[in-house]
Amino acid sequence: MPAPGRKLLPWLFPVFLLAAAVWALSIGTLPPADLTFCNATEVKSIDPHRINGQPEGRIVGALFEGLLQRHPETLKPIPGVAERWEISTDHKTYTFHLRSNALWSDGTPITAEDFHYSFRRFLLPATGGEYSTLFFVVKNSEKYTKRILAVGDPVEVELRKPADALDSIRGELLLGKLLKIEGEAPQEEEGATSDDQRVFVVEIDGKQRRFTSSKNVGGAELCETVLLDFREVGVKVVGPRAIQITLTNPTPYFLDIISYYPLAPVQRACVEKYGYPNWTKPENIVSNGAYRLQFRHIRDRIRLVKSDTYWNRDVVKLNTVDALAAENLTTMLNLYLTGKADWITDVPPGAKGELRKTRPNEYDPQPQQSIYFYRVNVTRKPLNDVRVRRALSMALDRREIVEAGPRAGEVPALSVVPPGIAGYETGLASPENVAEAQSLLAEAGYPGGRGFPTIEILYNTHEMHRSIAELIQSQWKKRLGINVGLSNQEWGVFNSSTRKLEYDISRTGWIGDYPDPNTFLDLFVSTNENNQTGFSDPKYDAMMEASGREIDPAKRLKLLHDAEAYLMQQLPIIPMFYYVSKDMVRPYVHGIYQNVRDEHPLWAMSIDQEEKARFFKAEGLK
Amino acid sequence: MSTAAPPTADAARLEQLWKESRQVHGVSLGQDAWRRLKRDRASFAALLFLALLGLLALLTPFLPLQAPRTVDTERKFLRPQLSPLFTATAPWVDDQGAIVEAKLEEGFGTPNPLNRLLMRARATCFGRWETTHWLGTDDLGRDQLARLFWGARVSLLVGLVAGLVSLVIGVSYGATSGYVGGWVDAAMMRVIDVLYSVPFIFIVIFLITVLSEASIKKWLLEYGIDRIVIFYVVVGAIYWLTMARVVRGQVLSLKQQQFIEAARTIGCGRARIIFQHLVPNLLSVIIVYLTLTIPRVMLFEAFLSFLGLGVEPPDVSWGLLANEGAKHITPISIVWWLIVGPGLALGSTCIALNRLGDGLRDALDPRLKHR
Amino acid sequence: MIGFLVNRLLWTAATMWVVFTITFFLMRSVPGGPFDGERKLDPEIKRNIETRYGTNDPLPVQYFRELGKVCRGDLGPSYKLADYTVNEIIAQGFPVSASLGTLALCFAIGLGLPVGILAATRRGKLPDYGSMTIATIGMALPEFFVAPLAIILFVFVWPLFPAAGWGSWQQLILPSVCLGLPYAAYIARLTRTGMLDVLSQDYIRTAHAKGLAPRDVVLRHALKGAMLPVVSFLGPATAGILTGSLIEEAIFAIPGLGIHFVQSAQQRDYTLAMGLVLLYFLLLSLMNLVVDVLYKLLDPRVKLDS
Amino acid sequence: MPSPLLQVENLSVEFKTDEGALRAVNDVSFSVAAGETLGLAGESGSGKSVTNLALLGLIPSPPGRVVAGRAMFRGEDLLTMKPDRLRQIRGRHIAMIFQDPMTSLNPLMTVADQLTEMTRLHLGHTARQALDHAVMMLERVGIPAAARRVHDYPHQFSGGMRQRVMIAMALSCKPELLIADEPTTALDVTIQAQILELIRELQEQEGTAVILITHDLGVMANSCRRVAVMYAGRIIEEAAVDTLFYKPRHPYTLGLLNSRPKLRSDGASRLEPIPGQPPNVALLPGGCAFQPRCSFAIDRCRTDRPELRPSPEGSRFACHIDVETAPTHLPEAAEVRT
Repeated sequence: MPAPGRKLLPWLFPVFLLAAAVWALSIGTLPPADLTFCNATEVKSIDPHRINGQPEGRIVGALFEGLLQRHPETLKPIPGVAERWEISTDHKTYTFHLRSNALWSDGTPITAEDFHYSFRRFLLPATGGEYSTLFFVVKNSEKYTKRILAVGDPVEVELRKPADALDSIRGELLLGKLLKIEGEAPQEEEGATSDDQRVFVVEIDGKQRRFTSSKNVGGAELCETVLLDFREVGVKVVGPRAIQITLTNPTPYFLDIISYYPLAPVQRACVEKYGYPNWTKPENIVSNGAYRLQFRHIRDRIRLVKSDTYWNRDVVKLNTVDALAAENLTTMLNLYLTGKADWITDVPPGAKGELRKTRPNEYDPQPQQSIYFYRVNVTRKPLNDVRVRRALSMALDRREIVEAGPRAGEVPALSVVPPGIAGYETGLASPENVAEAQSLLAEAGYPGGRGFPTIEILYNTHEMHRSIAELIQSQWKKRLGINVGLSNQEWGVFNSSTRKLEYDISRTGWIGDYPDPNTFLDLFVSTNENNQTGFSDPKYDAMMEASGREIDPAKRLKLLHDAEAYLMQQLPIIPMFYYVSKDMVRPYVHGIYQNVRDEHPLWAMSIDQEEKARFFKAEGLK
Repeated sequence: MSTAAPPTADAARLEQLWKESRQVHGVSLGQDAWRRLKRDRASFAALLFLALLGLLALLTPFLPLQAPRTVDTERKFLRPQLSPLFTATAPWVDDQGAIVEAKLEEGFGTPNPLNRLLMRARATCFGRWETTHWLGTDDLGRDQLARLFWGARVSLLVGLVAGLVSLVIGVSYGATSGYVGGWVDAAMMRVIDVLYSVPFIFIVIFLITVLSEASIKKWLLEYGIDRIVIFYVVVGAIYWLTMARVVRGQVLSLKQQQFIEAARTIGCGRARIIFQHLVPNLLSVIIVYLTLTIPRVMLFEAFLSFLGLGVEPPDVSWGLLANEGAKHITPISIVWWLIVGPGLALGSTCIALNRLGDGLRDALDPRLKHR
Repeated sequence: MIGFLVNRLLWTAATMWVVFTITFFLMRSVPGGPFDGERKLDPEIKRNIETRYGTNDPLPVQYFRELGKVCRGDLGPSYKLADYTVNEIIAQGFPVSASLGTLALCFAIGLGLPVGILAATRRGKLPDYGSMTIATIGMALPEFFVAPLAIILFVFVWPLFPAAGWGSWQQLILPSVCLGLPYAAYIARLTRTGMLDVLSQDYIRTAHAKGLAPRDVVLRHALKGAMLPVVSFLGPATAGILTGSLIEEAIFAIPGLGIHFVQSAQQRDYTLAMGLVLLYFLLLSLMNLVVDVLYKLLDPRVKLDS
Repeated sequence: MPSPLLQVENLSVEFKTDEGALRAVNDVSFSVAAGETLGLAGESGSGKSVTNLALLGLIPSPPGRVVAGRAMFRGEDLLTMKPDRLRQIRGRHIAMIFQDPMTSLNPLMTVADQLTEMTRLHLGHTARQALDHAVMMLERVGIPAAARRVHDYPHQFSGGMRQRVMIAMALSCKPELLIADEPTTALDVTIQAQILELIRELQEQEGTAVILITHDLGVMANSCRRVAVMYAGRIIEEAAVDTLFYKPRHPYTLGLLNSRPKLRSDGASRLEPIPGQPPNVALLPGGCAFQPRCSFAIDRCRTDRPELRPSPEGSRFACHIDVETAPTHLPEAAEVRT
């Protein structure tokens, strides 16, 4: 008998297609949010303690609020959960007093204990807080996170927890005193870190016990970790609503740090109940910021709704905000132009010039506290010769570079620290001078570029980096007569090559974490992990060290200036330009201000509906 | 109607048959195909177009074009201009008409002997004359026409070499698998199945990343292997899968035919049978496949350029140019001259190759003989 | 039939294991680890992150642990989208990619098949040359070229569709057309070739001799045979199109899986990459099975064996 | 004499090729009376099949084209008929059986589908009726267990069985004329006889006229009353079957008869081939097309093409000479291209 399928087949096929098409088209529609902006990428996480990116900052900044927050226009620290604070006379101790009406989104009040828990969680190595170095200005915090232990230190031993325990719950803690460390501290090897095989001998309740966190070591109790006793760290609860933080050095920018989003609190009950990452799910998360998380669609959007428990809810104007994850710059612009996004955080390079001309009140790039520079590998010949480095720098026409490369009115840079930090005078490198560059090169033994080996510019794969490198390549060829190769690597390999000093010249961007020269200058001390140039100069290290100890702000800034000036003589990096802001905002969006860090808290924003209607009508949008 | 033919009559008859057979002129498959291809006007035009394109690409250094690498931000985004058609300012030719090596290197990169020769010829023939910006300039003020021509060299070469690499691997693999048969065939086909099952963008990304890692790259460069060569090999190494399957199928059916049997009876070895008897019979499939693979490779190169994994600047390819052009398609401004050139180049070449592939398939198909 | 399915299942499982192994070692042989960012992590923090993901164990240990997890259907947490497990990412992204892909396929088949038939039956005439030229152009231009132009045309010059995004049916049309276009072109060409092949068969002459109208000859007698190459093309193509397209998803801001395919590889998101490879593999196996069964249904001469 | 069922007059068919227009069928005329069997003989490429395909409008066009002629069937010209009308005649009134039963049946459709399609189209059968009819037809052509096998696919039948299916299909609408294009060539010798016998039986029962195309003269001798021989697109001799065999008038016919294997008294069998190659119709020599291979050829044959003329036996033939009396010689092999 004939198979029935065969008879049906001719009909089955179109029917199937039709059904599939109907299914594909029958997706529900979302009501639009009050404000929609393009966040440029899918955020890696919304756990404040695990992130470090700008897109993440925009979301976390809306969901959580730290002790302090930043003024949307000036970025000056303003009260957040803490309504007031006191600074000790030696500028090392800060006492924050929390406001009584600060609530979690589940209605429970925020206590000093919450902050204590959060800071501890932030510093805990197991959390893997990528930004925890920020908090290292706090006394002993670096020792805690990096497990820098010395004999005699009070320690906390975290015992093994069951294999199926949530990672947010710590094992049982034993407090004791470190008597002895057996074995070497682990080394970081190529791409991976080696196992920590140290054995810690700890006296607990008068008994000596041996602990190790490595499964490969016998003869010791296996524990999760041995850390410095957290009581040694400068974070202390001094009242139900008062928390005291003690610093190692007087740090004038500490309030800027404490107002930064990674220092936001998380609710212990929530985190310990669900564990990471489940506590960040919309149905579980408890936050304390101006907004609550309504939903997250991966790579699509994050929807925030106004929190009704936020202490300052009266100033929050927007009820719903959508953060789109669109990455393609042209797509972002398309969304903007069709009225589907009110604010985009970057524009396509090809359209920048035209936009600056035709829409100056929507797109008006302003200098930022961030810089684009080339790292120079000072361990390689001929770049180990400071004359060569200076020649390379002085031969550059940075004006041409900014006009042809990034094209948004970026400012040519001759220093590492961007201008605009109050009271700070930047230390400058020598300006463009082709003749002198040539003679410096000749002095170094390469007259007219003869004998100069081919060096290579390494950049991570990106359109703009490529055009800049091509331009620099051509300038050096033209002006110094040297041959420069280009090499692009994708992000992961690029970072690993740079870190391993497997490059001649490598491009970098750096955004200051806080409005202080230190955030830039500290990069180039020998011990900084982000130095990555092979530059190691005792004189520079000493100058930076001295500035860290200085209490007087003016003197300190002068010391930093000297250090920068010295750095710009040595040139382990060649500054190119300071970035400008990239935002493009509809004029009917209010409360979004130009500032040097491109930070725009959502709580300050509002939309003038009348203006919007007028605007849409004028543009012919729906 | 003789009842008993004398032996002489038989001999005469044989003689005559012999004579007759010599008068029958066979037309070889190739000649026949060529004849039919010529008659197919569209395919022949495609062939001519491709030949011309190949010739122009080969002769690019000889043509009076601007230097593709000369950056001059003063003249970025110039519109195409056709008057004057030529200027006499080429700075890499001195007053005596000799080439200024240093300048040359800046504008063209280090030339290989062939290019050097062609450039010398150019200096002799055209002197200081060069085209103006017929197709405008890009964001760094480089001449789009020159970049298009130099890009053609890379793109066509990528297509051709990657196609050939895939061909060599695919044909050897497929023919061997199909001819040997048995468990070897089964095993070899399983390998292909597995390779098919891994999304090949993964493999490409991994290979290119591994091979562009600093130490490996340096090591490879010592052997003169740069990014483009890596690209040829990687892409070629990926596109051979389909080829291998097609060839295997053909071989399986050819294997049943009697001429293979005949070859075996006269004692041909396996390798000889495969490469002397089987592969020539696969020629039509192979040629057609090649014409269809080249456009795919060129498109794939464009896709990798989109990801930034394509050719490395200052080399250019059509894919790279198309990608740059696509970046300038925004509702705010469209730099049309950066879009039209690579679009047309890619489009017309692919159409020509496809047309030629179709034409060849028809021409080489014995069933369609005399149509 | 049962034997065939069982046999196929066993082969799929074996191949999957091989694919898993290749992918596992391939990914870990690439320089740069998943936690290499611009800012260098403190070794202690890095060690803790690595402990969480288990990437500091010896490779064989990692291999068998991952294998065990995969066998239980747990693809683990994503390295880069740290709040999600790979299962969640696929669960959210796959329906999106699949619906876009389905629509694109509908479009591709709906356009490609008739055009191919038309071209074949009007062989050598204007409809043939015209449609085949357009089809070739459809295949010849890169997607990242066509999609922005389509946006300019149908969003800005002639505002028919929204520019990008996901959520309403209007937002689906343009990307699925752009995505389906090269497939439509390919199907049209395949259909044309297959149709020409079938139309030259003796049994088509028989059908004509029986007095059937040309339309009936084509639809009843020729179409089935002409579909065979299309069907075998559609198998792998469906697996490919359902798992998303990087370029269309980037340009139209569609939250599908396509971008992950490239990004997970580039960012060393081992678990996500593995999940995607396996998803693709399973889809491909499924589609190949469907193709084989369809083939059997279309062509009774085909024997299903393995 | 009643008016013939089919009257073909001056039919010419051209194919466009590389070398220009090629006349595959040239000025062919013949007729078939109701119930009669006409044999059409000739080497491959002589235009037999094209002639018949042209009648049903089945030559692939382009490159083929009917350039002249009439083919009157029941008072209508098949060659100028509207396509719709022609389709009503195809299968219903004139049916065809093709050479190769392996490829002439659609391998992707069941026998039932292919059989019922016709009666549903032409006789307006319902599905049920058509199926019953199909089973009946299969039984008539001698397929065992027809009711079951009707749902099988062609590849499940043997070659002879398939040809039976073809015959069943061709005769299922009771056509007046059946064109059998070398129906037995692809079959085993034993099967051949069965098939021919079947055709004859059915023809007698139904009174169907048959045009039997074959190059096998033996087949022809058994099945036909009248035979037309074609060479290079023309009919060169037409005669009653006995006349043709015993008194061939054309040297080519003679050659054909001689080239058949026959048993000889000394036990050895010897073939006597016609020298030379079948001609390429595109490159015909002037004069008689057969002249380069003709052992009787005289000078006149090189220049004048002989027209068909009546013979004393009542047949027609196209030759300048009388084969019974003319001297023979070995022809000079002509330059022939393939």
